[in-house]
Amino acid sequence: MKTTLQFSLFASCFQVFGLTLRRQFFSRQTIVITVLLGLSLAITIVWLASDSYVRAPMRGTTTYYRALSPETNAYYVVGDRVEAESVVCVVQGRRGGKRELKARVSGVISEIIIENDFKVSRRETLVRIQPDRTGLQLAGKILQPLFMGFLLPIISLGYASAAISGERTSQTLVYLLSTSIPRSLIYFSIYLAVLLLTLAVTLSCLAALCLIIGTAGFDVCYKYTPVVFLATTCYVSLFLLFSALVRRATFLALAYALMVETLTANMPGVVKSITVSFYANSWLYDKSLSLGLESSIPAYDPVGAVSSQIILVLAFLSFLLLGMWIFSRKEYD
Amino acid sequence: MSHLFEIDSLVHRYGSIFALNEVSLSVDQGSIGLVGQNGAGKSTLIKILLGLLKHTNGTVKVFGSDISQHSVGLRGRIGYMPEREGIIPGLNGIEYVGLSGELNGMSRKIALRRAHELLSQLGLDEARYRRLENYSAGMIQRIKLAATLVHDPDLILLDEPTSGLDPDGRAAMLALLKSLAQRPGKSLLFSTHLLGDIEHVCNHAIIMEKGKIAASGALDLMLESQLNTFLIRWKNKNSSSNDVYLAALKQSGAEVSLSEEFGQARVVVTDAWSKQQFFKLAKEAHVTLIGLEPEEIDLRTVYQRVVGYKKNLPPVISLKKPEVSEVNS
Amino acid sequence: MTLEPSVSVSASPIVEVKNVSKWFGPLMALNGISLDINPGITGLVGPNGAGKTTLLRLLTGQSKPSIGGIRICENNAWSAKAKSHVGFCPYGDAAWDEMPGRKAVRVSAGLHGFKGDEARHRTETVLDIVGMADRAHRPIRTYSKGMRQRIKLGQALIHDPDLLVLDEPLNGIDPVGRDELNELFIRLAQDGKAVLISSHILNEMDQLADHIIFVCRGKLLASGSLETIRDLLDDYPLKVRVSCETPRRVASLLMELDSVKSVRIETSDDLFLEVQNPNRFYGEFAEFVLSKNVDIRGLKATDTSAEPIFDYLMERSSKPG
Amino acid sequence: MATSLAWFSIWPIARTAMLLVFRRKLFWLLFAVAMLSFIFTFGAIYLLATLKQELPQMARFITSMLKDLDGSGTTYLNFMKLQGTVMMILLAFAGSVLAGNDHSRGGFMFYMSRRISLVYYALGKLLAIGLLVLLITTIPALVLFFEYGLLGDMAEYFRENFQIVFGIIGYGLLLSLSIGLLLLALVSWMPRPVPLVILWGGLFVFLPILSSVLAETLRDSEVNLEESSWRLLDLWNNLYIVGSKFFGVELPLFYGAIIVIFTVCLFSITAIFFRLRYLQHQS
Repeated sequence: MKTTLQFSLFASCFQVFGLTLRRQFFSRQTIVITVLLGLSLAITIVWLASDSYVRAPMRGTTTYYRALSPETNAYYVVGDRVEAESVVCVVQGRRGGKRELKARVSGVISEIIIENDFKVSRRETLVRIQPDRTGLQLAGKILQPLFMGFLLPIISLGYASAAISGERTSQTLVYLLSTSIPRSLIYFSIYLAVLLLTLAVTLSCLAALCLIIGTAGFDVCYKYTPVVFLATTCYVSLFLLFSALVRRATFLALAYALMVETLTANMPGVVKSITVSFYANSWLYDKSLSLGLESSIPAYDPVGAVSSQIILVLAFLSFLLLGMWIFSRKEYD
Repeated sequence: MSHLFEIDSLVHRYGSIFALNEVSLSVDQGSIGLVGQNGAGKSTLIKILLGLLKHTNGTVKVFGSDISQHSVGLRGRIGYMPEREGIIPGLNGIEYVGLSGELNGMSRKIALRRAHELLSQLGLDEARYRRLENYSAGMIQRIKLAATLVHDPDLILLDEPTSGLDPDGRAAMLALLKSLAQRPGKSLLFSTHLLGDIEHVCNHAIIMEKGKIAASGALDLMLESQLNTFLIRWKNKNSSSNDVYLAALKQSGAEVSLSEEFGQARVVVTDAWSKQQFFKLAKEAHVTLIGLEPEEIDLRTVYQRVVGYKKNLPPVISLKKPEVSEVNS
Repeated sequence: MTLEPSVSVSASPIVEVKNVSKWFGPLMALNGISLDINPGITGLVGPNGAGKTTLLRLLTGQSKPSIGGIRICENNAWSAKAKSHVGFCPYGDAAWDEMPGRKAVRVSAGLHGFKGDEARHRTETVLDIVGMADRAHRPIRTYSKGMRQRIKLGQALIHDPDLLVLDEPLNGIDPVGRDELNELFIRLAQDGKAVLISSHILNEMDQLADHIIFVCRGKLLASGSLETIRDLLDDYPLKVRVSCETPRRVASLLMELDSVKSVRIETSDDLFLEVQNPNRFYGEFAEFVLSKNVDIRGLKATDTSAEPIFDYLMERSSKPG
Repeated sequence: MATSLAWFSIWPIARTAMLLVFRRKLFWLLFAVAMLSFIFTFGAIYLLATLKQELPQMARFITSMLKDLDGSGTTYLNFMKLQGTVMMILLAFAGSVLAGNDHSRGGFMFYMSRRISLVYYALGKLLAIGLLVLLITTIPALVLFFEYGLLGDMAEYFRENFQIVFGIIGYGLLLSLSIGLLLLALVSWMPRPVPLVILWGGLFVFLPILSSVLAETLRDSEVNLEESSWRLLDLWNNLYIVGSKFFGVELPLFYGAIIVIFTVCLFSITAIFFRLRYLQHQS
């Protein structure tokens, strides 16, 4: 009789998983995403390494002497801490006019270039300050606008929205559909592959951004990781659903990720509750109360942490199941 | 009138591969067939004639003027039907052909009117408002031909116009090309690897092989048949009578070579043979003869001889290799 | 080394299509098609837009029939189980371009559930069958159309299917490649597989296929071997061209043969006959030539290929009633 | 020999390109979202005008509150800037349709084998993108301007602020030219939609953040944020600075912005030219 096929469903699903992972990883999206990740790391490094300077504003010969630091009542010395907008030094012009020069950022004085009673010319650097980089600043300045607002949705849509609609446009989906694996399992294997790839990229990017500022970043990274994990899971299952439904899934996903999120995020009423980022931000807001980060999380009357987690999980499951159901019904030409 | 096009020691290289290698050719008006395997350099030659490709060296003149200087102006007088699809999905038939006219300098009104005429001539009446992505392969070829003809070009370049067509589409396309070839003062270059099509349409053939011109000449010159060689075909009840018939033929002095297909053979006989002999021997061997025809050489055999593909090749007939072939001299 | 022959001795045909119709919105793509497909080469022939591709998509479970049912080895074509019996070669040359050919076939083996050395063994076997064993290391995007077609065929054969569905496998392939692929198809059919080849290049088809299905405008015109179809169309006139020196005399003599319906003198030395039953005609013609001692220079039946039959069926199907 | 000029072909190419974009359902969905803020502003102006009639004293209070709806140049400038961010996604989609799908089924060869050269092909596509940009930014702004005038005290408002019209048109043309060239260059190099979308999105979200971070930290203590030359990295902001000049509003870094925009356009033109020449030889 017919040779019995050593047909194992698990092996074939694993092959779909491997094939999707390989096709999505070796693709143009990866190149563009690595470029964006490189750029965001560069920004963070620049932000980290940049010192703040205090320079003399006026022309001509001016005498210069350092102001007294409020605590020790003595002149500032290298290593003193300085608060933002506090007076660091006073410059006296020829005609006796005094100008108080403030520090832009809080931090530690790393170098005093001009000593007391020296003549200074215009725009000469007087004091160099090493700004302190707290987790708070990192979250507010880099993580929130750049990572949560842009990189996370873009990386998820880059991989998830192309997973099925990309195969359709390159007409290679038929190779998957003509195998003897139930379609819903094909969809599930594709989802796992895309989720693994997206999580790997987003979490490693988060870790890199946080750890770059040293130990202060650990706490922020620890706080952000579960939120990013669940938000990515939700984004990927939503965008994969788009990919199974529509041929031009990428544009729909981008329209959702950027337009809807930006437009509805600061809209009153129930409208904003349709965006994944709203729940992610509410959860973050809740977590950040203890961290003192709340000022930097843009969430407008946020929902509680627990309820936002539940909603995110429910959303992810319903998108996934809906996707599996549609993929097993739809006829792809 | 100057030649249709003159090519002098044309070379074109993609990196180290020689797409065209020292091609020299001058051809007058008329319908020209360009035959060769996939990758023999046909498409490259056509793109150079269109001025889309800067050839490595050599000079190419079309309608008497150098292509590298006047490529845009010359393209106004040439119609090109590309091999790859060359359609714009999203447009419907009329808009596609109308746009082709406008891009060749016609005003919108005239282009659209001409487009309507052409579509009805090519039997695409009911499809004129349908989107191009819903066209079948045959309709795509016809709409591309319409877009090629809309500005009434003096020279039409056709790259594999019959590929992907069903028999009706192919027959209709060949009939169309035949009528186009007869238009006074207009010429046509028909490039294909389907050898049969050339015989229907063209009066001049160029055979290309690995970037070189293997043979070029008037079609009827190439196709004169050889005397007293016949192709016979028969049906029989059992295979034993098959061998009996063949043995009988050989005994009576015919030189027989079996062809691959079952029940077919190529027989070269002496002049003394009368045709009845075939029937007499067949009757004795209880075989019914269903086909007896003098062997006309078709282009396929010429092609295979020149390009040397088929394993058991009859002796190569000497074709005059054109250093500078004055074809219609 | 060929794949071990898996001759499935099943009395019922591999594919049973029962009264299948398919609509796309208002457009009726298939209209009440019923047919069976048995081991051996079956040609699916019809003009572009006749519904061939729709039928193939139904057979390979890519889409569901609007009414009627298709069973492949006793299970519904749409189900995953049926697909384990079907190997599909889609139209066009879309493939996993970045992958080398061997890897693509190896992945297809994995997709059909084979693991480790079982998969490797099958991959090598199939690459041998399609003659790509030594050329399968470069990425597919560098392959010619013929090589792409062979890799696709290998991917379809990997799970040793009973039914092999090929959608216009010879489209755009030069004559040499065409002949080699034909020999391959015949070998596969001899292995006991059912090979369904859709094409519109008719003359290749009728030398290749021992069973032909004619489809036009969504309807099944005729199905059977070329000869059975010919006998089916008994009133279909066979056209024969006879060339001889004295056409007028020969014409009048030929009229006496009762199997000859009409004679037309075409050119100075060509006669064009319309003949009733072909077998009877050839016997009578041989007798005629010998008895009347006529010098015949040529005898050629002008419609041995399926093309004219196809035109005839097309125009017969468009006649009302 | 006939001249090799083909100016006649630019309009048909542009018309066909826009036709192809308008035929896509997704375009109208994105267009509707893009028009959302226009509708809100339109309604706000209408409400404000009716309020001025019924409760004049309330109106003074509200206009002081709603500074950016006072009918001056900045109203329209800010409106067009806000439209820009929403237009960005629409343009990514339109760009991939009107230039990208020419490469999918041999459309590019269709154009090139006609009596035109790739310069006219590029100009036609550029005109199409430019008109789309005008459709989303300039025309709505003009509608708002005339609405503001008609509903308010017509004669005096128009006479006084008529140069705003030139401002709107100037800023619109600047936007369509520079964004058009940039988009065309990007699409011809990256016709596949997914990477295009990510890159284009990155350009409009990434660069602003990059430039604001750099500006904020690397600037001298006296120079406030908007004057630091690092802000020039944000292309969108440069267009805003140069555009506001049309409205007679002086913003810092004006000359820097002009230079940056000029180099971006130059770079795009060369990128388009080399890519199209490569495609012409390649296909």
